[in-house]
Amino acid sequence: MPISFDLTDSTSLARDHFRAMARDQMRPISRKYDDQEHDLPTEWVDWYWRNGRSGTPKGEGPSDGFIQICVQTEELCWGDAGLYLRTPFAGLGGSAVSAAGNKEQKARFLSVFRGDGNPAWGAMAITEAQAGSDSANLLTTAERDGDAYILNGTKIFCTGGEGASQVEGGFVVVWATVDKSAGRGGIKAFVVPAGTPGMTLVGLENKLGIRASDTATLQFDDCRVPATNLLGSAEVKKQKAEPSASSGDKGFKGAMATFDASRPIVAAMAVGVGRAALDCVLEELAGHGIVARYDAPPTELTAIERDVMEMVTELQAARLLTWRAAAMMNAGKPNSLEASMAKAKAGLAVTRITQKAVELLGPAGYSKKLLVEKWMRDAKINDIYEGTQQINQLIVARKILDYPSSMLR
Amino acid sequence: MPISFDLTDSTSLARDHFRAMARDQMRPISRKYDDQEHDLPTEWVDWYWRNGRSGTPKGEGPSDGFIQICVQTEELCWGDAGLYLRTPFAGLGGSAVSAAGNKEQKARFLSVFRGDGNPAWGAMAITEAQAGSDSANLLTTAERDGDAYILNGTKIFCTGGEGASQVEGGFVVVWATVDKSAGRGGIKAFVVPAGTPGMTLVGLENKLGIRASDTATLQFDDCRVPATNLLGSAEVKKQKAEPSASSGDKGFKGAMATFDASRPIVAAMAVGVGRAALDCVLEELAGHGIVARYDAPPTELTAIERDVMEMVTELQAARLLTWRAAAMMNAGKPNSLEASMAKAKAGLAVTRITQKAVELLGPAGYSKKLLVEKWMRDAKINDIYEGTQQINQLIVARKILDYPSSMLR
Amino acid sequence: MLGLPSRRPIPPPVRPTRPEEPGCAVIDFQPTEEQALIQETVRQFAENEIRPVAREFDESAKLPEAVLAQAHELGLVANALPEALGGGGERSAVLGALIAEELAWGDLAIALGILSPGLAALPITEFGSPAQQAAELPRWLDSGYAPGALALVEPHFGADPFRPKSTARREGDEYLLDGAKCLVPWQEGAGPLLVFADEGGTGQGFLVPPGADGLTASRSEYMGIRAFPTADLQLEAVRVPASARLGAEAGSDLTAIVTRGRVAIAALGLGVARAAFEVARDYAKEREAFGVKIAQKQAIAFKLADMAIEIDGARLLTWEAAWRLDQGRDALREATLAVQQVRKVALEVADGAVQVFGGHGYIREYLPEMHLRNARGLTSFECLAMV
Amino acid sequence: MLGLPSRRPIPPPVRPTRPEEPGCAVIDFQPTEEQALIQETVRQFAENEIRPVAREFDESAKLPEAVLAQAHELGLVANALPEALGGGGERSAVLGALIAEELAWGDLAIALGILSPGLAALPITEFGSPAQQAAELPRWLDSGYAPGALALVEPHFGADPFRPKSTARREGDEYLLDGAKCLVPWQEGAGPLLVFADEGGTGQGFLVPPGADGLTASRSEYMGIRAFPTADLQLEAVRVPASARLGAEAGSDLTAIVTRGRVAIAALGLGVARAAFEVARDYAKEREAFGVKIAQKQAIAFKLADMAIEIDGARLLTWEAAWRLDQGRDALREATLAVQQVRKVALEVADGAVQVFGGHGYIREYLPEMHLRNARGLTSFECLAMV
Repeated sequence: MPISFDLTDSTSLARDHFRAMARDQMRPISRKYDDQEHDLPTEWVDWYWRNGRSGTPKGEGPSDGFIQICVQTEELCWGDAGLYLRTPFAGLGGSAVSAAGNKEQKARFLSVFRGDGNPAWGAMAITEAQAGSDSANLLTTAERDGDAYILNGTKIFCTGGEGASQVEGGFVVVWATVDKSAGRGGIKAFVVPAGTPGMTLVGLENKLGIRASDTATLQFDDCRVPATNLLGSAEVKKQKAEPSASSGDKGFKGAMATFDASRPIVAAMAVGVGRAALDCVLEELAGHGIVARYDAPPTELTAIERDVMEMVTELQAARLLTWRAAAMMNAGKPNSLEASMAKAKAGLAVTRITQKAVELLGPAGYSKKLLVEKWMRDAKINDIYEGTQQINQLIVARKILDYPSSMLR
Repeated sequence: MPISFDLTDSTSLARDHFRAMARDQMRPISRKYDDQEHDLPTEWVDWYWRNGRSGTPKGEGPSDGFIQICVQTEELCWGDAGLYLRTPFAGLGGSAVSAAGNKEQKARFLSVFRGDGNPAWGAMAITEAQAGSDSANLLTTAERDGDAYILNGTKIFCTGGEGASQVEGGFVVVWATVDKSAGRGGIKAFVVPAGTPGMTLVGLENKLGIRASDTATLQFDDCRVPATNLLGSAEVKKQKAEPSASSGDKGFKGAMATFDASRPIVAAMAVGVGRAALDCVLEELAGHGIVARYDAPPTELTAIERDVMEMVTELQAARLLTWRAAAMMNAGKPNSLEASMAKAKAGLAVTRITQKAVELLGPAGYSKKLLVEKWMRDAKINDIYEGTQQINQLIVARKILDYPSSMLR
Repeated sequence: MLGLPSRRPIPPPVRPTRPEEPGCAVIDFQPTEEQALIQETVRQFAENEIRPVAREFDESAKLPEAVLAQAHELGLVANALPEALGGGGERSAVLGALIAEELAWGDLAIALGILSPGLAALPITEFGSPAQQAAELPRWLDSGYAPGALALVEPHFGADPFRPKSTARREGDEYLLDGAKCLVPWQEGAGPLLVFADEGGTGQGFLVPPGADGLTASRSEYMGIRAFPTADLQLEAVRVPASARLGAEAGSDLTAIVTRGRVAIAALGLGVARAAFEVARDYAKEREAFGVKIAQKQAIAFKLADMAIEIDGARLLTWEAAWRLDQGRDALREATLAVQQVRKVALEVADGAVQVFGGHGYIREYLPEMHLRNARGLTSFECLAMV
Repeated sequence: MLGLPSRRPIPPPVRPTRPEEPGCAVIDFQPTEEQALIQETVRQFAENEIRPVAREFDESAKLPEAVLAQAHELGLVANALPEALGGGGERSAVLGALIAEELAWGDLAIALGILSPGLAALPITEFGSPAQQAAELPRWLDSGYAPGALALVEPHFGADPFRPKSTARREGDEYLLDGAKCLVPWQEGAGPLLVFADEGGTGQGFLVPPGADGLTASRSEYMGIRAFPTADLQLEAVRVPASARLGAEAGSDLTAIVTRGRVAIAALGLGVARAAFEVARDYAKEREAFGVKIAQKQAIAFKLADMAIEIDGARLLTWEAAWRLDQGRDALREATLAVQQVRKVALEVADGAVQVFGGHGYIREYLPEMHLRNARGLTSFECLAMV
């Protein structure tokens, strides 16, 4: 295909569809569920489950594939990133099942999200208190016991963990080691359905932003799941293999492949939040007759015009890097490098954009009368989760240097 | 003493004195010796030797000590940093003799710089090809032979190395190991007088900037110096001690103490170059009626005004950090942390300031009609020598974390 | 009570003897012994009294009255008020900057609460007529804490502190005030608000009773600095006597007030930045990843180094501006550059602290997220004349 | 000769079939196979022919004629000229951007030399009257390299490409041109200069013979891009016939020319940035310090990662602007943002490369110092219409 920057017909229609959804269904309750942390945003959950899951318009011509997903995600997070993360869908847990699960597992765990029952959630539980991004160093264990595994350990920062662990139909994909001595090779993923005995919701975090989203601490005490809930191969490879999307092993590498797929989406989320803030600034400036002049005489360009130009540039660079990572997935190419580039850029860019937006809007920007201050708080998560800024820089560095992780930590 | 930002009477007079010297003696030949790389700038060398060494006016009241040295250095480098480095004085080699030498050595090596003979230069030779800033890992050896040491090795990036090695009266302070197995403890400094057999000027670097300055590669082949030319103690301490200005050992630590004293001066050099560029920009802008308004309405502030404000701020922050490090030397306090802070900040700040100055002045700034392009080239050395930006960050980090170098490399 | 026997125990700062002559003093960057003593006292107060309650009062969005009362006993504001009325008679912007940094190192919002009496008291001390000083200042010299309020910031886009849109119109023996203000400190028991408005092209201050007719106030909520309550004001034909004009006939100098305000914000911002830096540094030395402390990773260590360098650089700029004020020199330029730099640095440091904490930086169990919210507010809180 | 049999062997780029309708194409960031083939050809040319002589010609401050001649054989410019006159008839800003990046990856100054025929030829192709095209374009379709020159940049402070201070005044059948220009490509054998001047409020182009009366040129030296010779021009009552106005009666669109120029500079800047990045990356993998490769140090590795991310982001912005041009859409905004970003990124990357090299970055034995000098020039070289 040639270089092209036009959305397909379908994606354009989807964009408009989700933009309207974001504007009409999410924005009106944004402030409410930022204030009412830990309350279930029932208006959004129920509306989405009834009306949001289907009906995405289809246009003529070819499909944009993952780009459409990025575009939809951007629109919904332009609406509200916290509510987006609280949306009843399979989430990162679902991505893991899709990426590493077999056909039976996909049917068993994912069909509820297409069904007519009550809203359900999926989630992924990786992080542990002692190991932030050091995901090869997990303490949670999975011990084989007949046709089951018994999980023990505590997971923190589990996005969507309340819904996924507590509400029927949901599930949590838990990463645990079956053999600590095998390092990464011993790490496997297990699907733990909501309500499984031994899985306890220990607490929910009080957060800077995305307060509508439930970030849970989950504890597993002799939590028993059937061996058929193991995603991928049970075999333990002892060699210290590098994670790779192209590998057949669906254990630790499967998790990494999940990140390759999820990072562009997380980057798209970031872009959505950043665009919300930028749109607000542009609207306010336009109301005062200030529009960035791209042909301004150099000595007359104002500081605000330059700020705006930089914000527009950074956001678009982040968006295009995101779309590139998605386009590579469409083409079936490995995209770990590009996904981490997009994630690193988007997280940082929107952190800056939203912080700048608050400044440019003065006291109003800092106040709760507008949503810009919320977007600044929401945006910051993008610099942190799914690999911090630094972890993504590390991944990019390893790729461009062609270094294994042993050479660059 | 209370917090105060006024120069003493003496330092104010000295500042004016050196500013006039810079303007009248250096600026007129700046372009010439930038173009005529490797030529000795005889106008400046002869004038300085005859007229520049004495006659600094003394004012009433207390002395600013090292601050006055910083102020003088800033003024001369405002004139021309390359010529400044080519000035006939004892330089870093002299600092090493002052810091680590005994009374006899000081008299023997430094008196020429106060004498009526021909111009002379001092220099310091540390860096080797395989070890940029890794100064504990030197390959140059000094072998004891009776009442002499025999030096073997090659030193690069020796600032002032041509004059110091070739012109009678000068000397090079060479860092070499007397015992490789002792690591830093085995590293000692030796004064090698100009013309000593076995010391060869292998070449001079063609550089981005400071082209009037001679950056030499010096080779030592069985170069024999009397044992009385060893600076500090001959004793080899095997333990891996941390470098410290307060220590009594005058070997490797002596070198480090030299850096504590020289880094504020190098930072002052940087500030001088940065101010040259900034002054030029301010003058040009003023000619077009553009003066930064510190009470401008926020929506009317121009991009150029903000650029200028940032340049002024960065330069002044660098200058004040430099003066602080100097003030601590005046007070006899350890200042490794503050000296490295000043060096790191000044190197980076003036790199940015001069690069921005070229941009703000448009094609004229980029052309050789003005000196701004030269200052941009000159300024960059400050981010590199006497410890790169990164090395100084490393030193600062170790100090604030209270980590030995073994814990943070 | 911190070992200090009574309020106003603070010895007067050393004034330079020849303030207008350059060359009289050696450059130095050390507080005097007396200043250092006060600085240490305030630091301990911040550590022992402010920090333990900072998170709680951020969540509840109100000021800790007990802490304000304790702080009042220290006499931090009263020391700068006229001796004739019972104050310390010693106003020093350098000392004010030292105090503001330490208090904000404790907590920015509570620091603002503690220093807010200065918002009205210091301009009245500097510009107030004898009658105004006699009438208004004693409230801040009483045995208990009394808040102060300054209405300077305006809510419209592109608001300019030097050119208020609020207006003051003379009508006989009265002034009529119209306009809107925001971020006006708003506590129970405040004396008259010091409202700045445009009077024929220059900004002048007016002392307006909180209950004046035509004045309406509504509490407003912000992302950060939550413990410090502020209000939006509407002024509709608010009438005050001509004698309520700050400085009466002589008026006041808005530029001087804004300049001092910028130095104050800069000093407060240094406290926020230093607190965020320290918490990040300490966490980095404790937290392990990949088998080493994260502080041993260059990416973290260099970030911490940059924070330390930038904080120190910004502090020297701030001190320079404060020192110029104490010297009686114009300091608008230096104050403006200092506050701009501090705002930038404080935001970067707080943001960097969140990054150092990783996931923990995002949750309210730890401090960096609060530092980030507070640091961003330094830009909105323009011009609080507290030094 | 690079395995390409003759000039203009380049297959036409694939044009989108429905250029004005959004939704017709799937987003993609891959050049077509044909474009990739050309890109690879040019990259090899840059590596094998340009790079070996780049340093030498930077020092001697002249263009390598042999390389220009070889490049001419590739038909890089001729391909975009009208088919009717023997050109390729296929102008694509995307392809132009791909070519410009590869050439500048070889060397910026030599890339400018190679592409300079386009400076006059492309505006004449786009806006020239049939007579102008017939008279002027064949020189660039000849068997040998012929330079081209555009006089757009002005030397005064704050010069504005959209609003030239140079003036064109109609006098009967002639125009009188007055003013000053700088950075005007100045090589032996150039055809008429394309000089932009203000004519009653809009900028218009005029074809001026290099030897015209009243026209004086002086060679000027710059910090970087030294191999590409340029002149300062003075125009004093230079007379040209009315027919010398670009586009004759219809005139030309300066905004379109500036827009294309910004895309060209952006693409060239990407080449500089990528070259500097690669040289830094390779050095970091070779150089040891403290017992490991310096690339294994996070401070270096993360810097390299940031470089790679920023270069890729800036490239996508540049391609988007170029793609809009090929679609016939307005692209001033995108081109301006792209060139601003590339300038910033290229300077940062080149400066970073010097840092990675440490002391070696400062000496002319290595490339980073040249990349730094060249990168800084991207700001001064405004508006070279080469795509």
